[in-house]
Amino acid sequence: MSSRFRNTAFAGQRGRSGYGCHPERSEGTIAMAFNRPFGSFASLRMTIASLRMTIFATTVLTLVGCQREERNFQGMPPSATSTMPATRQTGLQPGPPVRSGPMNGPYEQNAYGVSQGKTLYNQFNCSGCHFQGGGGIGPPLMDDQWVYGSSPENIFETIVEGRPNGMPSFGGKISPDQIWQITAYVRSMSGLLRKDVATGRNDDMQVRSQEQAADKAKPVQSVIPPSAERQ
Amino acid sequence: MTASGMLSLIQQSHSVLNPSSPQARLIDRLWDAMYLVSVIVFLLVVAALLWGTFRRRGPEAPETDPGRERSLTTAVSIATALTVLILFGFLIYDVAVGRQLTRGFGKEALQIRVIGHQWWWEVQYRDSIPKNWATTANEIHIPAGRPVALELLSNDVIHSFWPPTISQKRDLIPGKDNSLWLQADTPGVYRGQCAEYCGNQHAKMGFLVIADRPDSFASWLARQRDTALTPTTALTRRGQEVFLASTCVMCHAISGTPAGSRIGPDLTHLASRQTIAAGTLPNTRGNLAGWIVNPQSIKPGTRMPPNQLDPNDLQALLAYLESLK
Amino acid sequence: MSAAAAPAPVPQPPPAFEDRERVRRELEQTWDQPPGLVPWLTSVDHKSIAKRYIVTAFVFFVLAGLEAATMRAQLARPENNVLGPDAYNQFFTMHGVTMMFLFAVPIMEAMGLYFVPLMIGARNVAFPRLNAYGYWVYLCGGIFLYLMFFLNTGPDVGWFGYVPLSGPEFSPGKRADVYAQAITFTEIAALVGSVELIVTIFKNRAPGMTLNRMPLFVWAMLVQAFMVLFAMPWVATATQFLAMDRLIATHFFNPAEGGDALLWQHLFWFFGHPEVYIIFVPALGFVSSIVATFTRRPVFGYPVMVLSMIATGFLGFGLWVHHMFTTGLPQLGQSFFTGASMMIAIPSGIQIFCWIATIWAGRPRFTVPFLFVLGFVVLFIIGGFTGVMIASVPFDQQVHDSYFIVAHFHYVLIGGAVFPLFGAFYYWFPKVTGRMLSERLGRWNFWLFFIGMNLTFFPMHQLGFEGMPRRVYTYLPETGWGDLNLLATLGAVTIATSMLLFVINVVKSLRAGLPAGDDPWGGETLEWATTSPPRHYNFEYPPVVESRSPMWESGPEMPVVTGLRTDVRDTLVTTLLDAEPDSKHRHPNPSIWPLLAAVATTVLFVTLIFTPWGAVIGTPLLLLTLLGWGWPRGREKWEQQLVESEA
Amino acid sequence: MSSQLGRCTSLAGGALLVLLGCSGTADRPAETAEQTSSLPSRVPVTTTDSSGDDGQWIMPARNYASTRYSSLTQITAQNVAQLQLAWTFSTGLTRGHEAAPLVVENTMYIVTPFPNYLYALDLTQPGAPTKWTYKPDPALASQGVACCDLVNRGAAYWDGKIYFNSLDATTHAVDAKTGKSVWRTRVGDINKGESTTMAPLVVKGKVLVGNSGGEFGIRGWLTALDANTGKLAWRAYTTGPDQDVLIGSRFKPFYSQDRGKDLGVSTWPGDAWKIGGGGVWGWISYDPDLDLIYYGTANPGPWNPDVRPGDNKWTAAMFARDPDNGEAVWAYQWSPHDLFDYDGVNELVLLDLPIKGQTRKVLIRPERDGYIYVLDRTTGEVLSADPYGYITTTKGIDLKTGRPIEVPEKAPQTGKVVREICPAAPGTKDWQPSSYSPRTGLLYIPHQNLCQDEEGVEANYIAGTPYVAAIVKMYAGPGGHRGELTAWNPLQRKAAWKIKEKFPVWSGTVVTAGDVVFYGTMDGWFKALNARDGTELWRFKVGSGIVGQPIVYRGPDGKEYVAVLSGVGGWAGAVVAGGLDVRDSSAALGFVNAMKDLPQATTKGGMLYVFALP
Repeated sequence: MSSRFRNTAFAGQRGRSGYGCHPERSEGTIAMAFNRPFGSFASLRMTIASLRMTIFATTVLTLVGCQREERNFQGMPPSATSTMPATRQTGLQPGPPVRSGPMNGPYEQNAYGVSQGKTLYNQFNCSGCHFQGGGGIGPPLMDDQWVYGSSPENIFETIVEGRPNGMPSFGGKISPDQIWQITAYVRSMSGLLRKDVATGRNDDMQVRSQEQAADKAKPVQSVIPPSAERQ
Repeated sequence: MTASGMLSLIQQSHSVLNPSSPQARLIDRLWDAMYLVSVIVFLLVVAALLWGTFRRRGPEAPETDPGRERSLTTAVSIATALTVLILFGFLIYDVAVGRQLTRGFGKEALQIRVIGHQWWWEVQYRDSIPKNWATTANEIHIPAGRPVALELLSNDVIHSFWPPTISQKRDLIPGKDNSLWLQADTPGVYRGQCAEYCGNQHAKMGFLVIADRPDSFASWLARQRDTALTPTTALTRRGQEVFLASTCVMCHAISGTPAGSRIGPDLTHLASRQTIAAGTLPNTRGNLAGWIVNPQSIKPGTRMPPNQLDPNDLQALLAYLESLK
Repeated sequence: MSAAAAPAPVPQPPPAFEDRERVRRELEQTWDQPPGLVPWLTSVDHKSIAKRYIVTAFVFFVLAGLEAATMRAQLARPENNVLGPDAYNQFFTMHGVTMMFLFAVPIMEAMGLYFVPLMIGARNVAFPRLNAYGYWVYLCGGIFLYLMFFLNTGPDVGWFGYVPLSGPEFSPGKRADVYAQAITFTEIAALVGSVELIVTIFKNRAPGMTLNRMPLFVWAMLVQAFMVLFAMPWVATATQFLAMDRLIATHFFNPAEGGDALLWQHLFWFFGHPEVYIIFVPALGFVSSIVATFTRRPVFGYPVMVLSMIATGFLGFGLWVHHMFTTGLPQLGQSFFTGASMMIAIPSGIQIFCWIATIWAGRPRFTVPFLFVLGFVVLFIIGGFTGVMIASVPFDQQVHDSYFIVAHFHYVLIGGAVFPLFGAFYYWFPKVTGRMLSERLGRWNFWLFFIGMNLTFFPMHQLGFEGMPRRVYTYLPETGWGDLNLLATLGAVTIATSMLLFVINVVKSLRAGLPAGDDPWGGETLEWATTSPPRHYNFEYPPVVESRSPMWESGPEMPVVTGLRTDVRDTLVTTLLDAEPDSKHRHPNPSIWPLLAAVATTVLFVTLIFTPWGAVIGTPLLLLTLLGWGWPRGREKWEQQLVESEA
Repeated sequence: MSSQLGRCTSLAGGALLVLLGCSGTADRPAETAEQTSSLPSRVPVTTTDSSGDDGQWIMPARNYASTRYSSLTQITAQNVAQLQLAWTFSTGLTRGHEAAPLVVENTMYIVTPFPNYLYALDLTQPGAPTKWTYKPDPALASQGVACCDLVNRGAAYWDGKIYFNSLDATTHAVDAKTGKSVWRTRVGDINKGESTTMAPLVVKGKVLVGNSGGEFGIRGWLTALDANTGKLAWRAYTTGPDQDVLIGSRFKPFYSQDRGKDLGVSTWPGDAWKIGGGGVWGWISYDPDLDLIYYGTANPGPWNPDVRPGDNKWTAAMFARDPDNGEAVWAYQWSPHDLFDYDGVNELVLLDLPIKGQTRKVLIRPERDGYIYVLDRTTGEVLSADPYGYITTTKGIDLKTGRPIEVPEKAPQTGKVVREICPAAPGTKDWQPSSYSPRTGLLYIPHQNLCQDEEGVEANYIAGTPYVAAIVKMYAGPGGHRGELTAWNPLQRKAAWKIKEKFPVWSGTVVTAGDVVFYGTMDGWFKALNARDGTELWRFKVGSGIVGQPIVYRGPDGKEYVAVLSGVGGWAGAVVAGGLDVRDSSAALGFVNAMKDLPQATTKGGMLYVFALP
């Protein structure tokens, strides 16, 4: 075994792979650009005022753009979900509760995360029951009816813990980071995310309008969860 | 073979100009010819340019002199005619080589299907008996001296299959079935890499073509057809439990177990492979552990998530994975 | 713009000195562009606009160069950490897109827009306001692209933007939309420029400048403009298809629904290959101009040169598939494209032979522009040979998408286009600024560039053979590619140094360069007949041309056309083939509308990326500005006078 | 008793009698299968009339031959127009009610969709009040592994016990009198995707149960439980080595491709047979003379065929087995390497037909792939296969090899949409059973007219989640109507008449000796047709669409009753029952796209309707 490779494998995190897009930095650049003399004092004050607004606007823009485009490869630190009982081989039994951690809906503004969520949604067979949002074995996800809540935390919990009426628990099976990505995608199905963050069509058969064209649904608590049929 | 030994072998055999197959040799010869002609012509042209620039000039006027213009015309015409001739020669040679490369090798060829994924290679050995199909990843074993027909597919983006030492490249294009003939003269390890930009980890989408002696290839293939070995020790049994209960099972398949997902490489015979992470790291316990715990530090953007496992579970998992010969 | 049915002016011997002084004063007043921001924004002078084009394009050249330098830093050693994959992908895409769309094509067209009117004795381009619009659109597109880049939304799909990677499934976010739309901007600018050039060359030539007396540079620009006209719509189509696939879920490139991923490649390369010649053909024009001037004789074989350029223009459209030899297309069809690709080497070869013949027969002066031409020949032959090699299907299937290709096209594009361009900078800088560039710094600039260029790109041939694919953000140490990559990075440093010297040279010369005079080199063509820098009206009187080398054959005493009014902006229109005076055209006044229309265009394109409502916002805005642009403004002063005088 | 009837006795006695001329007159009773079995001796005949019918309905298919033919004659084509609602009963549930009620000893037994209540209604009392209710309490999680709504297709009666399956792969035996559980046996594991929706069949003291879950990567099986104890008697897997499939020395398939060792393994790549599907969720028939049970196996998994090269035995096939030990006698594969989810589980109607001058013991099968097969039920030879719907996927059945002649360009591919696949995944006919009248000699087939577009996608087996790997979008076939009822003449091998329906005819049919055919539609019409020419004689609008199986019985008052469960659902009706979103064409495996207007046509419900003449 080559020792170099061992080093590589255990090398510390190499930091973010994106070249980073820190609003602070942009701010600094702009401030510098405006640091030249501006003539009279009055106009200087006005300039500073408008400069502040410019900085503010730029920061907002930068934040929006950066957050949307960030490729956060490193993900969040894996949470303590790894202490799952190793005997649980399928998830049809509800899993143990998992705290969703301090970050709630970290991918709500992130197009890359949503897109990853969409890929995982299909690959992890979420689509097997919920299809492309219309439902079938599981309830629809593209409508405004939510049996177990529509907030990112609710959806995260639903995926992690499962729900009694057939929703398997995926806690420990899917990394929390990926669950958050799936969560963001699920919310995009009914237009709960910004359109410029939601995904376009897949290179597959088109069976529904693309998520970025989804009308924003106003989530309502579903009156009749499937389990209500049981007395 | 030790990891470092393997890598030095790769180093030697990772070149277009060191061909180890009939196809690559044909192309190498074509290159030799073109190179030779080009160098000669280049030297001639540069010599003409330098001579034209620095030649001693008489006191003659720069005005156009009809006689000199005529001789210039002749010179330019001859040069042009030579250019045309050389190009025509190239063309004939090219087409001849092209025809030889696309010639079919008949039924005796081994059929292998290679599917490009972001960012690894799925390899399927096909057989008329479905039971004998075998799936592996990132390492293509072939019998040395026997033609191999590769079927090249992709279901995500365009990739390109390129082991320079033994073959030209061919793209794997969604919606298009491509094929390629391959043959390695001598047993050896030939490295290749994806040659079409395919996203974040295009740079580390490598693979090995491993040419075996026919008999060792046959035994290798027979082993690949088997289902995974059942864990025998408590540690490996625990490792299998960890595998089936953790994130692993969502993406990877190990035949003979309930793990049957095709998102990531098939791990049925993981321990029989020389590298992991698509030809990126030698398959050692340390690398495997590093890869499982934090793949994103090795291949940022790869689809495998980081996994924080209990140290004992990790050791058990590693023991299990290393038992998958 | 209205045409006046005035009697065609007639060639006259040069007027007396006093007349010229008066005319100059009057023209000065009529064509004046006062200093200040508003006149600057409304200017329609082709020289001002082309200068801006050139400066802007050069800024983008520097930016793209910095991106390249960063990439070289990342690749200097294996497993380096300067850039991660995500950033690297944006960098190499931005480098390609910037170099191709924001530097090469615009700067070549800009050189044409500056010098074509001067060389053909015209006062301006045919549609000056459109010209301004083209520049503003280009500028907006460039700013948009770089703004997005700084917002982490820079394209990361490669300048070739292959689907499905650039499609909606594999390129989330807006990066690929930015790519598609940025190209649309530059397409519009390029198309506008090509229309300008074609009409200007066809209709505004000085009397007597028949087609076969046109300078080779003008021929080159004509061929290039036609290539732009026929090539650019394809990539615009492709990027619009891509944008529609991404934004409104069409299926042009979705193989599952019956689309085709290869359709993109066909469309893209049907533009992309001619693109190389769009960049390269104007360079041929630079080389011809420089060679003629510095050998003091006309380029040998004028008709062959012209035919070669035209042939290049046609053949350039017949070999796009040689970018697709590894996609598994049928062998017979590929052989056809092999033939075509090799054939295009013939006209290039002929031109090189003709230049060598010209040099041989002439008396070369070793100025910096001439050095760049010599460098061009050497580098371009290398790039040409590798080009012929990769026209071969089997060989291309080995080296395609490897660093061999990177080496090849940098030899072609840097050697074939950037070297002539720098030669052209040194050659025409005196004309544009009235000051000479330093020859000493120029030589340093040349030799560092030449050495750096070879140091950077020659090892890449070998890297390609050793199996290093393009567009990789890093490589494993075991591959053994480290040493040559380090060498290439050192070469990049050398190139960067030479570029720094060039910038220093320009800055120094602008401040304190030697005054150039009207014709410092003893040039062959008409641009040397006017002042340095030329006045806004270019020539007091449009010259009358009697040969291919008007400056050498007729000299300063060349006949001119009189009869154009000096109190209004009159220009002369001539016939297409023989350049007979045909009519007078009223030249438009400065206008703010091109700028406003360009801003409206930008609003339309940028908002469309984010919402279909962009069309609803942007289209009326654009229509409004076009309405303002074309709004009839009543009878102009000169028309009024004409009516009065007739009454 | 059976011996007295001598040579004229047969499974489909009526058919035989008519055909052999033994019964030229109507006064000779038509004999049905159960009279030849051991059952009737244990079932007291409460009343008798000229038909000799006991008026009970003890299994969903009415008899072992699966004819669903009632010889009651009170309701006739002439008087059916006066049919009136007699009484109703609400199940309180709103999923798809696909079950057939049973009537035994003046008690009606209804098994509901999940959570699978078993109701016993006392027919002797006015309004048929509930005698008892049995609640099996199935695991809630089983709802997650039911591919196509939470249905149940009925119960079976034998020897004082009602047998039925709850969704969570459990078989229940309930005392018919008291409603107390006699035994319950967990037959499968929902964590592996197994569920049970089929109606069991009791043969020779064995309860036959099969599993569902071809969309979840199960390994299909048919299990025989001891009817008295619930102990497992034998289990025959659909895939795997011969030992597991119970293929032994008696196994003599007719076609050569079905002979060979361990074909259930070698026709699969790797160990894909372990998750290869082939559930047994349809109908079982039994021939007491040959002492063979017949049943079909479901589709192979996943739908995307690219990942399972080979014939994928023994999925989409059928078996003839010895009911005592499960040993296979012959097998035939309808769709080797099934490409389109053509489960082979439809009903098998056992008839004796004169073919080429000699009477053959046949089974007749309207198969999903669009052909009506006639097989020799002693050997497994395909005697004929004729299309009864619009087919683009095959060009016919090669009778020499028994294999369908496939149309290669219709084969689904990974990453490529294949269009105009007809019939669609539910086939020309799904589970909804036909009926056969010996009087008219016609088979009344309720079925659909659907086509689909399909794209195969990456197949990832994750235990307990669906394993389909295909995106499907269904739509109406040629003509634009989605349902048909075909009356098929098996002797002439052509349709006698056809009725077109807007929606798929997802209910079963029943035919009576009064020459009336009953069936229901998904928009809630219960209809009576003239069995001879198909003219509609009567219709009644029920509360919710009908996907159940109508039955005909004689009440304690001697009157003839027709009963049917209304309550739209099932795969076809999932869009209503599951409240699905029609904007997703792929929802419910693509069926939603064909049923986008169903929510406008009907609503959820769950109600039993019983009709009688005034």
